[in-house]
Amino acid sequence: MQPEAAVLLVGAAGSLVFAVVFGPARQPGILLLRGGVGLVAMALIAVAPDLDTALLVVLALAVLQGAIELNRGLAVRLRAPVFAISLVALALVLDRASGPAVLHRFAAVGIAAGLAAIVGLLPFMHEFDPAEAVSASPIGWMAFAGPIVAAVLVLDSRRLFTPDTDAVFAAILIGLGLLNALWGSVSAWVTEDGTAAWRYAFMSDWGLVLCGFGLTVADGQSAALLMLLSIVVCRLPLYLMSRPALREKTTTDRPVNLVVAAVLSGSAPFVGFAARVLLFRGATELFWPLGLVLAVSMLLWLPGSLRLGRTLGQPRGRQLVGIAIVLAVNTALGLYPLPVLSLAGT
Amino acid sequence: MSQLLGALATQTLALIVYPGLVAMLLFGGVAEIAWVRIATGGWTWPERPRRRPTPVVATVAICGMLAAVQLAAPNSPMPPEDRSVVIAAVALAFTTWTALALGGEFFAEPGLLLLAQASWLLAVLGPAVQPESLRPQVLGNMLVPGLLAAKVACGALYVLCLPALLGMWPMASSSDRRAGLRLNATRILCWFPYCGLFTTLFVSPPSDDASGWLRFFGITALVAAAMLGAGLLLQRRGAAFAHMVYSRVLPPVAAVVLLVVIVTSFVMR
Amino acid sequence: MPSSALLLPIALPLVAAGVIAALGAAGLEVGRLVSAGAAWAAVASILALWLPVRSTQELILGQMGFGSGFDLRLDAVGFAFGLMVSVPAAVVLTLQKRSWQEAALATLALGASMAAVEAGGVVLTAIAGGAAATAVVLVLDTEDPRARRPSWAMLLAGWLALAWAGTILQVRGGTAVYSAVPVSSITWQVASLLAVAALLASGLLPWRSWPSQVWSRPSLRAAGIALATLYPLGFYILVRLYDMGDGRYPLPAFDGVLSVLGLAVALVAALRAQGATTRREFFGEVVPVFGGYALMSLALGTPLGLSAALVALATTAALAAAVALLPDRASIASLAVVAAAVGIPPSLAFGSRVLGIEATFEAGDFLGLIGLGGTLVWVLMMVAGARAAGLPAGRGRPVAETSPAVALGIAVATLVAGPALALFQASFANPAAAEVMPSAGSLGGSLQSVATVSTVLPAVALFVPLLIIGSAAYLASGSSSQRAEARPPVLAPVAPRALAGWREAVAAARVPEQYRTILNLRELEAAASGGRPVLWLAALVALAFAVTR
Amino acid sequence: MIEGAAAFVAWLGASLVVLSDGRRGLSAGVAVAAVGLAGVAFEVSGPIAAASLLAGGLCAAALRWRSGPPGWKVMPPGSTGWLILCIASAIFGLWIAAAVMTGQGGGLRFAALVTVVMMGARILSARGGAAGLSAAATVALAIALAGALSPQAPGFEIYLAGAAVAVLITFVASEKTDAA
Repeated sequence: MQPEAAVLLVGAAGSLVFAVVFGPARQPGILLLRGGVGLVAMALIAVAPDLDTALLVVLALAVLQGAIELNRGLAVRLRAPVFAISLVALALVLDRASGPAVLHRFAAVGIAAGLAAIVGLLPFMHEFDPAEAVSASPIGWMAFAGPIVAAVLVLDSRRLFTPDTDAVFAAILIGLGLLNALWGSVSAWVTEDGTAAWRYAFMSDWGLVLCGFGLTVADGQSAALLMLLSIVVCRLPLYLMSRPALREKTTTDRPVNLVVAAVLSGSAPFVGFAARVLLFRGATELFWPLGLVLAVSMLLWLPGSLRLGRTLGQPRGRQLVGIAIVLAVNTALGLYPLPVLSLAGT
Repeated sequence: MSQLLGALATQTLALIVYPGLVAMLLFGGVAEIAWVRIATGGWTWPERPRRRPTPVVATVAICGMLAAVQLAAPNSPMPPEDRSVVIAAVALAFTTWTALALGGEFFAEPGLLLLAQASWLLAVLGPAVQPESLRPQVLGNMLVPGLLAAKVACGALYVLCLPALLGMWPMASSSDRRAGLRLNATRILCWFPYCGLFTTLFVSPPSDDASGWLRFFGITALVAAAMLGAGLLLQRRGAAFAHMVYSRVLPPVAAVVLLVVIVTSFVMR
Repeated sequence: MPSSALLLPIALPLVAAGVIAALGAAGLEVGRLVSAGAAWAAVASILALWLPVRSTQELILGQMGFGSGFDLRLDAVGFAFGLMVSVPAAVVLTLQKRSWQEAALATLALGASMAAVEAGGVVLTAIAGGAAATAVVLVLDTEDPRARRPSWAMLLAGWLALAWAGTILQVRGGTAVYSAVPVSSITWQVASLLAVAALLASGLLPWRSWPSQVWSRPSLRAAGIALATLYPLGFYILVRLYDMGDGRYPLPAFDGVLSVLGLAVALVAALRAQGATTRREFFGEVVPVFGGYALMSLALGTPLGLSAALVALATTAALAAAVALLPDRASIASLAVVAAAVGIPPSLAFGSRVLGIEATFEAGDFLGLIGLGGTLVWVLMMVAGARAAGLPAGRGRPVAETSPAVALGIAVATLVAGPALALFQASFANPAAAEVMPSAGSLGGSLQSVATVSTVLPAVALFVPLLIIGSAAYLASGSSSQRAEARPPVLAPVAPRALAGWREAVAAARVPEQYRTILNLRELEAAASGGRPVLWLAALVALAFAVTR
Repeated sequence: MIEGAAAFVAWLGASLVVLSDGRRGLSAGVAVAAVGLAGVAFEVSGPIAAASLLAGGLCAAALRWRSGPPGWKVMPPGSTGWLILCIASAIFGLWIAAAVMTGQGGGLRFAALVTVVMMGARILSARGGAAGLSAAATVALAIALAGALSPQAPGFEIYLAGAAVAVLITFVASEKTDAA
């Protein structure tokens, strides 16, 4: 098992427990069951001996998730994940066969596009229904299973690539990353629906993840891992907390909403800031103007985050405790990420 | 410790007696009496200022003293290296606005007054830009041909601004109008520092002997006389003329002086 | 003291914040007591750490995970800025009543700010400073969510820029630790980034930014904390830039540009001050004017300029606390604060400004023109102060958060502290200047006088008699007759009007009818998020095409 | 020779999945594709691998036979484009696998390529759950077969996994496909 995936798996398990204990789910048992199945699948992905096996598990997971709710029709729900898996499978065929270099470059395109399609990023966004349960919606891919799939896919496929292919792969990831970071952060700000705004916010975080993976230096990988962790242990729990208020379309402007906005925007001392510092390091090592683009795009997080913070409503009691835990975890990860990064071996 | 006490005694002497408060009162008193006579056109003895100083007068006195001790007056107990043209300029600048702060008094043309003061500051500090020195006597002693144009231009600007700063234009404040023939205590305190600063900055420093005294106070008195003349001219020609001078003539002159200062600094670099 | 004691000025406020929050959540309102205690303890600890040894102390606690170690360092610069941050914060935390939430956040901001000052490297400063900024935004919002507060984006941009600069130093120079950064890695690009970070962090901008805006809030509890904990940090970065550049900025033009910017900041603030409609508005411009002056002197690149800037900043810190405690009513306290703010002789502000202006003239190369500008700004501030003395006080604020006696005390202290200028400079500012500028050893003077290149300012000998004479004169004089009333501005605000017109024109701009369909954001969003296979395939083809190039 | 023929059968099965909308047509497509893919697997990885794929494919086909839109519905109206896709995929895949790519195992490459590409296209156009699930199941079998291209020759586990996933996919969601 890759250590990165192991760390993310632990984070996802923690998030699931958090959602069951502190979340507003009306049927925590069902959530636990679905999440548990997802966790098992994710563990299988993490321990899979090769990418093909991992892909098969992802395929099974996609079908299982697609079968949870049929508001949008099974075919529609399967469309993106199966398309993504087909892309990755095709890329693996192209990469393994001997032939001209362009085939390997196409393989890089396939893996990168497949990754974006599995997670549901631009330009392969999944169809989204705000009313769907989290476990059945594309958020499940973005925030729960996606991080592990991405870690396994990127790190495993990198081992197969030649240096030329790896450079192409990195460039595509950075391009897609910037696209998603900009589009996601701006859309999280301007879109009308609150739930959709959360989805775009996830997308913008993923933009930084892709940029981190695209930076072919250790700092980039560490940044990507921290961003993935922040998605799993920060944004996802907070999204779950905001679901009731989102349904009721209530917004509040209390200090706790602002604190949450600070966490979501990647302000210091939370984990997002540490990840950004690492991204800057990686960008500086490779090509410093990229740091400028990243810096500008990072500022776009703020308006959307302020908006998302307000969608949290007025948490009280158990929910407030839950938010305090999220904040504490994020602060600890933001100030002292070394243990996690060491565990992940980055 | 004894050095410190000695310095304290010297500075106190400078502040209170010469070239500080006493010198200011003597010089300013004569100049102010002359001004009141000229302005009113008669020879009746003007009223004395109130006995008890107001906070405005107290503040002007402090600032005036601080400015006066910076002058290159002959036999000044203030050590030459301890003087600074910046302190003199800023201290005098305070005197202009004290009445607004503490007297609740409105000025008729505060914008123009501010413009005049800004131009005056240019005239005072402009000559210091190139030499990079702030000792007044050093600036006065600068007779390098290259700096002459800047010095003459700044001197002219100084003289142009001074009537406004001494309140000798016909746009007097409300209290001035009320005061009638009463001597203006704040102006009494300002005559010497303003006129003496001109002598300090634009004339080479005097020696510490009788000729030096004569030269310094002679030139300072000449400046004061020029101000009296200028003030009289402004009073005779009226507020419109004064307004025209300070709103239409002063800004371009100040701009030219600034240009001269910049060009001089560039050429002498 | 063991080096681990360096943690105290940071840890004490942070622990106190935790205690306040825990007890507050349990229903015990002890915020004021604990936060004040922690703040004063931080002051005491920083004094106890520095004064006995007066030399640099370091604490290295290992890596944190983003290429930076948890290195703390207390040197003369850290000591000076530590006091600038902690003392005013302690004053307002002691005297102003606030809820436990506000007290916890304010104490947190203090701890973070102290961490930024004690941080041994750029990245750690960025993280701590960013945390302080977050805490300040939160405390302002907790106090009043509808009132004006600093633009969070601007603050975040500043600290992100600093983080980026730190990482550039780590990558290019191998380290971002202040004392170890190779001079060659401080290129003009990196220095520009650091300068931008500093300017944004302290809101040093030639328009109305947060250091002025926060004073227009109905309540001024959080404003005082914001100014105390955040405002000095930008200057701190600029001082550290000298440290990393071996006592100078990478380009001479850099000095000029920053100095001019400082002058512009002060000028614009002074223009606003002279047009203020209430005394509170005037007080709101005091800190920006002081900050502009400090930047102007600091950026000159001379030891005297740096030293004068540090004295000006210390005065700013004191006055910020005084303004925060001042009630909105006509009183001798408000008059004293006005006098201290405009820098009447022989106050500390007077001395520091004179030195700052003198430093510009002595720096050479036309910088004297900046000093000339600085003098003009000072005059403008005199006019503003003179007007403000008779303006209506303001909208009024809760009595519980004011302390006129202490405000008066602080203002009078800065007024009578002029004679101690040389002492203050020699013991507080010069060591800090010497820490970052090797040439600062040439700073002459003694405990009684300040020597510049061309003159000597005999602070004790000149200002003590002046102070005594002045006191006697004021005691002998009657009271001033001031009636609060609206006063027209001396200079009409031309620029804001033009700016407003420009803003209106921009706001009125519309996309031409024929282009609206292709620039419709909602339709774009719908097209991208619709999950349309055609788009997916098109994207795939585009990517495949791109990699064949 | 067997590998080539099996690859052709796999393409045929994939084409059936692409061109059918009814459960019988889809079931037949999955079965034929499984037979073809198993044939290729037999050549490159041996009988256990082939048996695994065959068993999984047939199970999935059997499950599909029981659920989904009734009838065969092979090439319903509007299928011209899909027919062209099938033929073009074959030609293009053949060119890539045989001419562009080099080395042994052309049949394997062809089978894996065309199956994955055609199933990917199918999933994009599927309006019913049955078609989507059939495509997914076939993709699972193709992924397992593609593992044989790996330089580290995989064991039979990957084939077993592929087969299991194909069955699981069809089984888990079988009752949902009618509604879809």
